[in-house]
Amino acid sequence: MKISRRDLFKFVGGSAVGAFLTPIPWKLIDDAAIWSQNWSWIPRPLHGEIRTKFTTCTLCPAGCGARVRCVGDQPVMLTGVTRHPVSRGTLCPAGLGGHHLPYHPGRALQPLQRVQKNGKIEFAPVSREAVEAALAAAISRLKPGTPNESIVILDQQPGRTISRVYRRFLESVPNGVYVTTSALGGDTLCVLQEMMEKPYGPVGYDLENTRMILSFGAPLLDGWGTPGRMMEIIKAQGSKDPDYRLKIIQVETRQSRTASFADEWVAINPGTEAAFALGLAHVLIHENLYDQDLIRRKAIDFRKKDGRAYLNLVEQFTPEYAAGISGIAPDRIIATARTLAQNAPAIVIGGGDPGGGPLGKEEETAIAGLNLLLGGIGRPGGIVARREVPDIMSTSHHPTVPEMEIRDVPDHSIRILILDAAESGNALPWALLERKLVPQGALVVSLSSYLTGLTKHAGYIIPAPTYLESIQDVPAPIDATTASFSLSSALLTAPAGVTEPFEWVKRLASVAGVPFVEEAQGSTYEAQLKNRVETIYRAKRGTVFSSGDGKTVPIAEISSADQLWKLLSEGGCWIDSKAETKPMPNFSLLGKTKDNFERLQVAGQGRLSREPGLVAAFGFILMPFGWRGATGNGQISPLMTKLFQESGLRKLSGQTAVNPETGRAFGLTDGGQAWIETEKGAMKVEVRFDAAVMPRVIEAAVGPSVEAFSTAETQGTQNILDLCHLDDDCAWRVTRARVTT
Amino acid sequence: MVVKNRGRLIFLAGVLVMLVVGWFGFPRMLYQKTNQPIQFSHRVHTGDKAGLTCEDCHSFQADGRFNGIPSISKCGGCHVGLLGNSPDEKVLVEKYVATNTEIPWLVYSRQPENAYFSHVQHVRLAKIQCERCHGPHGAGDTLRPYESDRLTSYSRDIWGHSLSRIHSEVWDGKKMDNCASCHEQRGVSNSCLLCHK
Amino acid sequence: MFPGVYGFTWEPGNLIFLGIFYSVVAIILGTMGIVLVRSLKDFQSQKADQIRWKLDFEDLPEGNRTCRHELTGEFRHRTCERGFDCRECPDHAKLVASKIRTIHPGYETGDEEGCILGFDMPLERQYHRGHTWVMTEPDGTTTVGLDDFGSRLIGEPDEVRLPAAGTSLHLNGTAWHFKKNGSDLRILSPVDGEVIQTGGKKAGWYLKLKPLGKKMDTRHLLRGAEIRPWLAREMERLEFSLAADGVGMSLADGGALVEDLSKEYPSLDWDAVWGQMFLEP
Amino acid sequence: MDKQLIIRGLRRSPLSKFLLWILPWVALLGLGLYAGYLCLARGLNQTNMDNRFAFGLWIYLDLTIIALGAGAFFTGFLLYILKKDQLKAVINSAVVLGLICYSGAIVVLMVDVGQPLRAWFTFWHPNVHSMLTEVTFCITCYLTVLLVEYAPLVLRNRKLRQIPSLLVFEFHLHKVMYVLAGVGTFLSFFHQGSLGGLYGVLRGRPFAFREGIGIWPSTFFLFILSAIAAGPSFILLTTWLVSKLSKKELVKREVLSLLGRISGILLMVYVLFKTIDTLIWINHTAPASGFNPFDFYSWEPFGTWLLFAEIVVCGLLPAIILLDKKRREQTGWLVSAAFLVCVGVMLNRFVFTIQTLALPTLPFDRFLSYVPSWQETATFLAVVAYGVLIYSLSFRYLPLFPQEKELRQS
Amino acid sequence: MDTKNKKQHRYGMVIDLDKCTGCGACMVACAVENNIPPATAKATDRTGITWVRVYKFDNGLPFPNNRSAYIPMPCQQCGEHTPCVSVCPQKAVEVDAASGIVAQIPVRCLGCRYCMTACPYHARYFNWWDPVWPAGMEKTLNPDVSPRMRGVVEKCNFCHERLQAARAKAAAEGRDEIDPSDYQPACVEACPTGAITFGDLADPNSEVAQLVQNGHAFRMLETLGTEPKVYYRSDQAWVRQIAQQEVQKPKAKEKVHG
Repeated sequence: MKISRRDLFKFVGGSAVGAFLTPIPWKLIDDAAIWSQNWSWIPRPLHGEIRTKFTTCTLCPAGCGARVRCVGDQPVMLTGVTRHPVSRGTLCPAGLGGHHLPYHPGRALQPLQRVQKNGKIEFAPVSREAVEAALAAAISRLKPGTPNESIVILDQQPGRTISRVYRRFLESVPNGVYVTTSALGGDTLCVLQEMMEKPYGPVGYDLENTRMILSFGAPLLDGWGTPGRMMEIIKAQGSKDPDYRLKIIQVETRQSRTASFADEWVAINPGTEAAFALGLAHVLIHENLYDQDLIRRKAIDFRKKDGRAYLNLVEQFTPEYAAGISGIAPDRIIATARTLAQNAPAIVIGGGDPGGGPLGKEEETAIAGLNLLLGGIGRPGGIVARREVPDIMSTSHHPTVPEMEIRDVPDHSIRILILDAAESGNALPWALLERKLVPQGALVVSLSSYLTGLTKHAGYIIPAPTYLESIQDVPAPIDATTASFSLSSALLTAPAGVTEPFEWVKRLASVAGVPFVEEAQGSTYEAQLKNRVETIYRAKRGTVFSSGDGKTVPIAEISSADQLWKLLSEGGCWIDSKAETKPMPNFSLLGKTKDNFERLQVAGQGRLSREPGLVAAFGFILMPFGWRGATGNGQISPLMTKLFQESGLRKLSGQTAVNPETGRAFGLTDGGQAWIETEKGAMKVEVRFDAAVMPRVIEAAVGPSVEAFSTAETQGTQNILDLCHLDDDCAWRVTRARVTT
Repeated sequence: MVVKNRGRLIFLAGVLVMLVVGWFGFPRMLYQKTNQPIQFSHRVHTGDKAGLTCEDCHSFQADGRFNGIPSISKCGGCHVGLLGNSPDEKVLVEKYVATNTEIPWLVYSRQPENAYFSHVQHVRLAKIQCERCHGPHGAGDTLRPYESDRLTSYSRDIWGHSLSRIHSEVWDGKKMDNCASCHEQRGVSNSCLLCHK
Repeated sequence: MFPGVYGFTWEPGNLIFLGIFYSVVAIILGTMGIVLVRSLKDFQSQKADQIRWKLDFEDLPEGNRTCRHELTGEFRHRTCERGFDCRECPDHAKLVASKIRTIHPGYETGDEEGCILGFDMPLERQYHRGHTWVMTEPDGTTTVGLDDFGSRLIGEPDEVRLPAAGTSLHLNGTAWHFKKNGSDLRILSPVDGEVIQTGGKKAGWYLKLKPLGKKMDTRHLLRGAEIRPWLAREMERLEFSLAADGVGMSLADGGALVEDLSKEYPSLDWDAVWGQMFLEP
Repeated sequence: MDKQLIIRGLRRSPLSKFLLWILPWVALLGLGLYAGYLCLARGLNQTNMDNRFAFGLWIYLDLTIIALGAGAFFTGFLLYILKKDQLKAVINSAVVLGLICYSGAIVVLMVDVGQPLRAWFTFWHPNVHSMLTEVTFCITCYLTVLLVEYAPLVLRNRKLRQIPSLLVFEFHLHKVMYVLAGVGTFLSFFHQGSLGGLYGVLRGRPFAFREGIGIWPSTFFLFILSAIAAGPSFILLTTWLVSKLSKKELVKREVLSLLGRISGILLMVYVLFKTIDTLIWINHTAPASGFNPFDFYSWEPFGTWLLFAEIVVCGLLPAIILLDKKRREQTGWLVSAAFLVCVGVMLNRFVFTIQTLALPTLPFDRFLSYVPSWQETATFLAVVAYGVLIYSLSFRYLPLFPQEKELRQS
Repeated sequence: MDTKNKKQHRYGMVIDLDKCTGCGACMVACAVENNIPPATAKATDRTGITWVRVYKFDNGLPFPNNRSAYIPMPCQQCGEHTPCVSVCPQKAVEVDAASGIVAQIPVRCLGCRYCMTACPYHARYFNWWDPVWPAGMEKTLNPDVSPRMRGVVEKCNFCHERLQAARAKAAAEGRDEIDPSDYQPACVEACPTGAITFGDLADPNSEVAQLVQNGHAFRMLETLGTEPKVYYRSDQAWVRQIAQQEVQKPKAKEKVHG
């Protein structure tokens, strides 16, 4: 039988008809749809036993408690710990995404060396031994007793056990200097302590009992201090009698989150905080609104003695005079001063913006002076003393190398710089560190988890474990009124190739042959921490909060140091008992430094006063701003794209804001591109019009770039901080700029 | 030879061939069979010998989460050493219990990621017997090979054994329609969110 | 979608919407079903040729559908409605019965025997509008061939496909195919019949048919006095058809077609001209 | 071979010239297919649409070509149901245009939806309250009808006609065309309406929201009206264009006039109702939703000029021209008016798609703009190219204009 | 479990704008809870996915009198004429009868985005990309929520999986009704200032119902008649005013860049 083409057609036709009577087409249509619902490349969550663990966040020095929801051992969600004595149940957005950090694409997972390849900077793998050898050699070349040839460890979270280890190490090497960054929010407190004739010990802000805060640019509601603390105060506002509610006045050029939330926003000319503070002091003194008793008894430079006393300085800053500089109406200055006096106890806080940089020492002196005038030291609702965390090896027992702020380090003096991985969360321009390095041949080593930020400038990188991968201790936050201590536990195993800084310092010491052989050698970091916990236990002070049940018990009820260790390593928190009120020593309202009268006088004219003509020539004042946590050199969760890239809630690097009228006058367009040009260089930015921006000011974000979330780039190739003018005192708040399209 | 109605016969042959391919060949092509890592007799465990109930092994957590197939520690609770002489038990003890390794069971009734099923609500509140959905699984002596759809990677139990979805047994088929019709019969809401996550 | 399928509810909105939808689908499917059944039926009863002619005939310009009784002057103006099939035409039957036939004057002008307007058109043959002749043989068979007009139009064909013996031909269906210059031409069958013999090139392409029924019905074919006016009309039609193609050619009275017209004017759209002239638009 | 496919007696350009003509369109189609592939394989991130501009060029294209494609159903309706036999001259062309418009729209929709593999869920779990369900049902059914209507045309191709079974099929198909025309009219009527309803029901978009007439918003009926007014004009315009491009007379002049007249009458009715609707919207609907209607026009360039252009320049004006017998007899006026009508309907669809989405609803929203990506544009152009190709092929090989042969011979 | 005889809840929230500092914790907590992927490098504020988006708005006055506030916008869970529900062609959106939550089922969704054009609150988000987490980060996904694929719309559902968990917990304890304290969406839990209060509006004793009654509460675009179940409140008159002023007129003749 011959099969013709026609037969074939018939057969195929029959099959086609038949197919509809089989499940083939129907099942395939359904399966195709189901396939699209279960694409293999869509990740599936892990499934397993749900466990709750607790730990302490170490992403900034705030030390918030974190409840960790785990699938098996894998953390999948972080939330605040209700009733946690430090963080009050709160986690900031950066902390909420902390469990993503181990998987950040920008991680460094092996020792790296900065090399130049075809004119481009790259990081090539290197052995850990090679790094140690290079450092040991450099250490051996340091000549003892030459202060302009130092080895520095930069620690942005001082007070930890590892901080102590660093200081021990630096003590053992020639010219060792232990350096911290200026702690935003803590600056006023530091300056205040310097103004005391005798050491007063650590202090904190008694925010819970204060009735008013006058803040000079401190981001009170945007990640300042321990974020949860301020938030708790806001939370409680509603239930309070309106007369006793906390009143916040924000003195800031920018309408920051705090400024828009505050009861009053005092929009001040850039860099003129000192004038405003001295103007307030003038009103307080002239209207006799200050604590006359205290000042009479304790102030050593209040009387007009040699014409360089505080009163002489303040005399000059009449409301009208201060108004001329700060741009705030005389009436407003007077009213603010009166409000301050009426709402006692009040606190005046300095600090500044985490991206905009710290206020200068002079501004902080003027601000601290206000606190003293108001008599707000050592009394509830003011600035109160706290005790140190018990430590057998505290500085009083074992003198070690001094702690120094980076701005106090002489220029061109650092030969070897070791960057610790821990972050303050605030901006730190590389230019500032660079200025401190010897001009040639400085060696920079970074103990960092990520190949980003300052680390990108390091010659060597030793990868450190990141959050949740190692056990760490968390000391009291800078603003706290009582000391506290908690632990962050290693919920995850750190990847191979990562080295705990403690271990690394030990190895380095042994390679370099430095006599760093005390109890640390041969010990583990965990043992060191246990040792510290034991010290706390033995001091028998304070209470312990247990995260598991949310209960707080006196330390006396804890059966042993081991049990305290167990509670702390399960996210517990030790809280010191309140310190007794200490008698205040005499103080100088101008501070200790000899030439402070002149310096304050100059500072009172405003930071841009020195070359007034230039302002007009440049046209704009560039003010960087940032958000603590995202302006630092560490990493934030890739999910932060929600706040930056995907909503515009926070500005990305390269985004700026100008006043619409100024913008139009300079030919800029909303949403358009423009060049910012300063003495340091130029950068292309995106301009947004915002009626809240002061005319002639361009606000530029110090934030992550779009790439920062998916690659090793944190802040793009260019950072607005590179354009900022660094003052002699290492402030970078205001810079003259030209803005062109 | 000239056959009368030759064209018609050829057409019918096409239909017939397709019917055979579609109903018998197609399922074989579509589903991939995998044997379970070891054989397990539910009957031995639930019968007189061990006398366990379903919930003894397939238990709930305090917050109502269903534990599903018990972890190896549960097996290890009894099978510290060999209790019988089955070769599969030997594998269990040596390969899994001894090394504390979870057995990679293939779950017949595994629902896709987007489906939420609360055992506790069905078992505790609605008092539905396990057999209503799982059939006489708990009475079996062996574990049949696991069949998964090559396209969707779904277990065959979801569509049900019969490709026509005309099922002789009430538990055969665990597609959304099956859930929905039971909900409808019992007057329970068929809201999307009830079962989708 | 369907009652019983998850999500279906007996709400009025649902019922109205789906009711309308199913009705539409039913109408579309039903219509298609009817079309399929009818097509299948017609196809099996081999009505394809008939339908083709019906469609082709409708596609012919009105001038090409002139009734034979207009040719003879019995009507001033009349268009054939029946595809040139006069067998069942009541008017034709009536006219034939009445025998009132006006003879076209041209018939009397004394053409040479069988030579009308220069064409060799023997009067004993009967002619189909598709330019075939039919001659009933004494043995009861019928011979069919291309008439002189048609032959001259085509000239020498490139290929001829004659039907095999035993094939049934139907009136106005395809009798045979010509191929020339890439054009495929169907020659319409002038009568119903079964092919019993075919003649090749030398014999001048003819078919010998035997009637399908008892007797060959040739009532519809042109004959006698109708031939001349028909030819005259065909000449007109040809001229018209050629002229439409932009050829300023004239067939003045007295002129005659050359043996192979297409050879003379190769640039013309012969395909269209042949289509027109062989009633296959 | 090519010659064998061309209808006997029709003049068509040489194959080489024809190939040269379709080449750029084929290239464009190829580019568009590549763009469509990118969208399907990589997702709709290939487009410039976003969460705010969730509908973009494609939906606009869809609404527009479906409106213009209304010529197909409406001509069918006039011819088969109302027995306007003169329109037989353009019905084939209208069917091809309708098919192009509808199939093009469906293809683009399949690229436009994020999960085309699940599109059939609409049939399995239809939400009968959604205008999009109505659109989906109508568009699929009507495309089927159009394919059935197009089939006889294809079967009339010279070569296909030689196959007896197809010939018989075509014959019978043609006989039931009036049924299909009726069903098509019904479907397309609802389809045009539901496209209008698509925006009219958007309570959350007070710019587009229209109070209902029965269960439908007024846009439901206005879209139908504008589409049937524009449809004949589009047929007129395309016929004129094809005639110009091919340098052939395709239909008798009075057919064009008839199309113009029908378009004019309907347009006049449409303009009347559109004006009433706009007035009601200005005075009632918009204020009731808490909006000042003229605020919607305060964002440049979407000013009130759009409303004026849509209703007066592209509505009233061409309607007057088309209704004036003298002007209608002049091809220049006739074609220009038809052109304006088509622009008007395009403008109307543009306003409903783009302006609706660009306008802010929340007080802190910004007015947004949107520029389609090359992938979107290429897909868009591919539909145009696809249309040109299908039309060119149909024109070359199928009997689109029955009068062409006659007009050539006369 | 017989839902027919069960209490009908109407879950809703009241967001105190006087307490919102615009920190963004809600957005991050929401993304973590609901397995929302980080943005690809090309994503913008118009293509990104944030089920609750915090907008900044101001009083429109020039410097230095300009004041601004923040307003979180989750799905407003419209209770009447729910715009997205009626437009969805294949019932991928519905209002859950038991909870009043507007449910979006991505696996049913075909990605036509009609619901997005219908939603006046822009609370619906389309997956323009396939979700991609940096290598390893997919381990941190929440097992109670299924990740979506590209080409579908998603939105806030008041963390419905938490309601499921609360129901399971209730069932385990033999209860028919959940303990209200077991069900709080992630954003509510994460809000550091407690600006968001969540609960059952149908229960007159609930905190949310009280807050709604207490004056100074309002809803966005109330005149549209969609009856949202997300309320806002503020003691500041300008905040209340601006949130109810439906259309912001264009300022001067600004050139707008999209």
